Amino acid sequence: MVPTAHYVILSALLFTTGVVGVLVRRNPIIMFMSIELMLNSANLAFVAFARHLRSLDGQVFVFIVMAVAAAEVAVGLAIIVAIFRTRATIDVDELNVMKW
Amino acid sequence: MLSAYFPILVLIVLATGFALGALTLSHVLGPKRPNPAKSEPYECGMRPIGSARQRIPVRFYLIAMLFILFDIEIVFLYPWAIVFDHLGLFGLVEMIVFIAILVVGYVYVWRKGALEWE
Amino acid sequence: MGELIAFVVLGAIAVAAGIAVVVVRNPVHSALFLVVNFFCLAVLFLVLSAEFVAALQVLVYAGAIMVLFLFVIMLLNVAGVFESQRDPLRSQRGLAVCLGLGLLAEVLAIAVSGAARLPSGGGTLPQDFGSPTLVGLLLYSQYVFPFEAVSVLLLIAMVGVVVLTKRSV
Amino acid sequence: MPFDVTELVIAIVKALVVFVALLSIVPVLIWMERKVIADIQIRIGPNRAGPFGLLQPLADAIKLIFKENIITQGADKVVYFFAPAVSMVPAIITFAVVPFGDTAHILGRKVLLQVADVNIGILYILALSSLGVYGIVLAGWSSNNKYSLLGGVRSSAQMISYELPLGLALVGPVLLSGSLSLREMINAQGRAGVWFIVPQFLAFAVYLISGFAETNRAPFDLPEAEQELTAGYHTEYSSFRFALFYMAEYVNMVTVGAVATTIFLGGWRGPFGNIVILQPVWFLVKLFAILYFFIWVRGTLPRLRYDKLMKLGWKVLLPLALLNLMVTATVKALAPQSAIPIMSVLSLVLVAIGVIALTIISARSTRTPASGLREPSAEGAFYTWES
Repeated sequence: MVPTAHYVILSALLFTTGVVGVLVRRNPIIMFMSIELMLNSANLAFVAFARHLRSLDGQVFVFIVMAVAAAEVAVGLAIIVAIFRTRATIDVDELNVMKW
Repeated sequence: MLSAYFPILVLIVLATGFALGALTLSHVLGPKRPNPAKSEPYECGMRPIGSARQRIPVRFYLIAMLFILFDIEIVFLYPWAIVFDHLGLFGLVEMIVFIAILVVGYVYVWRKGALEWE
Repeated sequence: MGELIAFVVLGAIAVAAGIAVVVVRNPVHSALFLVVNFFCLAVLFLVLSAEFVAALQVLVYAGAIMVLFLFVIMLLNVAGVFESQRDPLRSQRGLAVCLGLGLLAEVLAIAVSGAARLPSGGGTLPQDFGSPTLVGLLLYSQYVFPFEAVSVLLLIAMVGVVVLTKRSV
Repeated sequence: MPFDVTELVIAIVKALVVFVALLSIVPVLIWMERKVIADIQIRIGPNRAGPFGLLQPLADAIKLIFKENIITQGADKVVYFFAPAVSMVPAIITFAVVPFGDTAHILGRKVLLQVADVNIGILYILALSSLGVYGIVLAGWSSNNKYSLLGGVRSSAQMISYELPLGLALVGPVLLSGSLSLREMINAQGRAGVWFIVPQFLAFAVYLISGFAETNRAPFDLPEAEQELTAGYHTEYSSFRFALFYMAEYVNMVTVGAVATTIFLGGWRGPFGNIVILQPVWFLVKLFAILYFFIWVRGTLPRLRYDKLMKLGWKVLLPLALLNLMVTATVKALAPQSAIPIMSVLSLVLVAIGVIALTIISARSTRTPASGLREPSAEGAFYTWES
């Protein structure tokens, strides 16, 4: 059996990739995907700990996280579309005013 | 538990092997005589006008987004359905509350015309 | 042994795909690499005896969320709309990578030092651990409140999206 | 993980058998479709290659594999190459959880006549069939062709829309059997003494209609509408790459039929069901009956207009599936012991409601001026929000 710590390290690697993605890219869609990457790495840790502790609560959390992620993606992408409709750009550096 | 999934792995290998094998085979066997007219994107014989990667109407996006939200609802129904016997009337009530809240959203979406396709 | 092989192979692919998501220029390719990453995680969930969660991972993330991403990328498919060619803060990239590495070091330190102190649930894993029945029983008895809250969240999301994409703002 | 060598061999053999069987059903189905459609249209159909034209699909395959692979100018080559495979692989592996018989005793071992009995059965099917979208949307996008892109996007919007009623319809039978495993569902139908088509007829109807849309079959074959989109997402595909899309469509059709057989028609159950050899036969008989129905519908019904298609999915099938589910749940909660007999009666009422709803909706849509035929308004234009 692979120790839980290994899974946590993998999760940390994926999480870091997501963080760097958010910091480096200026395309909000790719930033969004990086956030999904981070959420998923958290899910991996949840599932790994669920097995370690022999308790299913972690898996239920993952279920809820997925529902939240779905709602977040839908609204987030809707905001991107709305911004594009008014500004004709979605480069985050160009979006420096709070009104549109 | 994991051993139950092993035959699926075998099937995945077979299916992937078949698909890629067939693609490669036809790539090897078929003639390769491209010319500009042949590799032009088909537009009823006309020279293609503009880029093909057009933007698609916002309707499609709205449909995909509503799909996600209702898909989550359905995903929640499956574990509920198989433990329904243990939950009894309580299970029915909690799901009625859940569905009722979502039906409010469904009616809103309908009334706002997001489901109309014009 | 089998688990170790699966972990190493899938973990490597998952990390590589994750890096590709961040590095690749074409957003469609980025999205496809993210799908690869999700698949690896789904199989890892299976390995971790969370078969129900694994099915959800494919159904929700790969089957629904990523399709929406692809749609939006195609919806906004215009050259130059995504990222302008010039980068006003090129030095920022190095800084970002350094920050990321710092974060990684921090998390790794915690993981390694905490691994010894981690309490174990003890006992062997039940045969049907992670089956939909057990997860469902827990979700619909102990976690009723989050479950109902999800419905409110989905309702808000529906209203939000319709308002945001409606023609007359 | 200790692994038994015999188990390993059995697993490989089972996977091989199903794989070969699926790939050999496809040409039979193609031949059958062409013959039945020809019959309906009072033609002869294929009759040159082999007796009764039986070898026609084989001849087609051989012809296609020797044709040139045309790569469109400006196509995304890698995605363009892999898209047919992406569409084919999920189609095949979805079938893995469908049982085609009970248990056989081979070499003193109990062998399940099913590739894999997993206890997330139905979720596995839903998860994999939701991946079918990728092959189509990627093919459409990578071809660098306007028709392909529109066809691909249309198709994927249609598929995800109908995934909802399809998923909802299957919750009813799950509720009655209390399990996601397809094997367990067949056993539940055996215990109840009645196929689930009786207590869940509305669910069956919704499932089948959604199945037509999921597999892009007539009358929902808009994505490949020849007249408007010149075959849609695979306009630019030639040679065996096209053949893979074509085969994937038929494999998907077989899977939809097999799932309907298993969940609603008792799967491999039939007279003399104890004889193991007969079980796959019963399964195939029911499967081909449903496939015949698919072909018959294609020969009979005209294609729906896209706005009507979306309306049917979102405004008729989705509420009907939900209604069926809630009625089933209520009956099951109030009378857990006699849920199936009560539902068998109630399903008639539900079907009546379904027919009425369908009539009202179609009457309303014929009264209003056909929106799809109007001059494209700002709302319908491609760049709705650009100006």
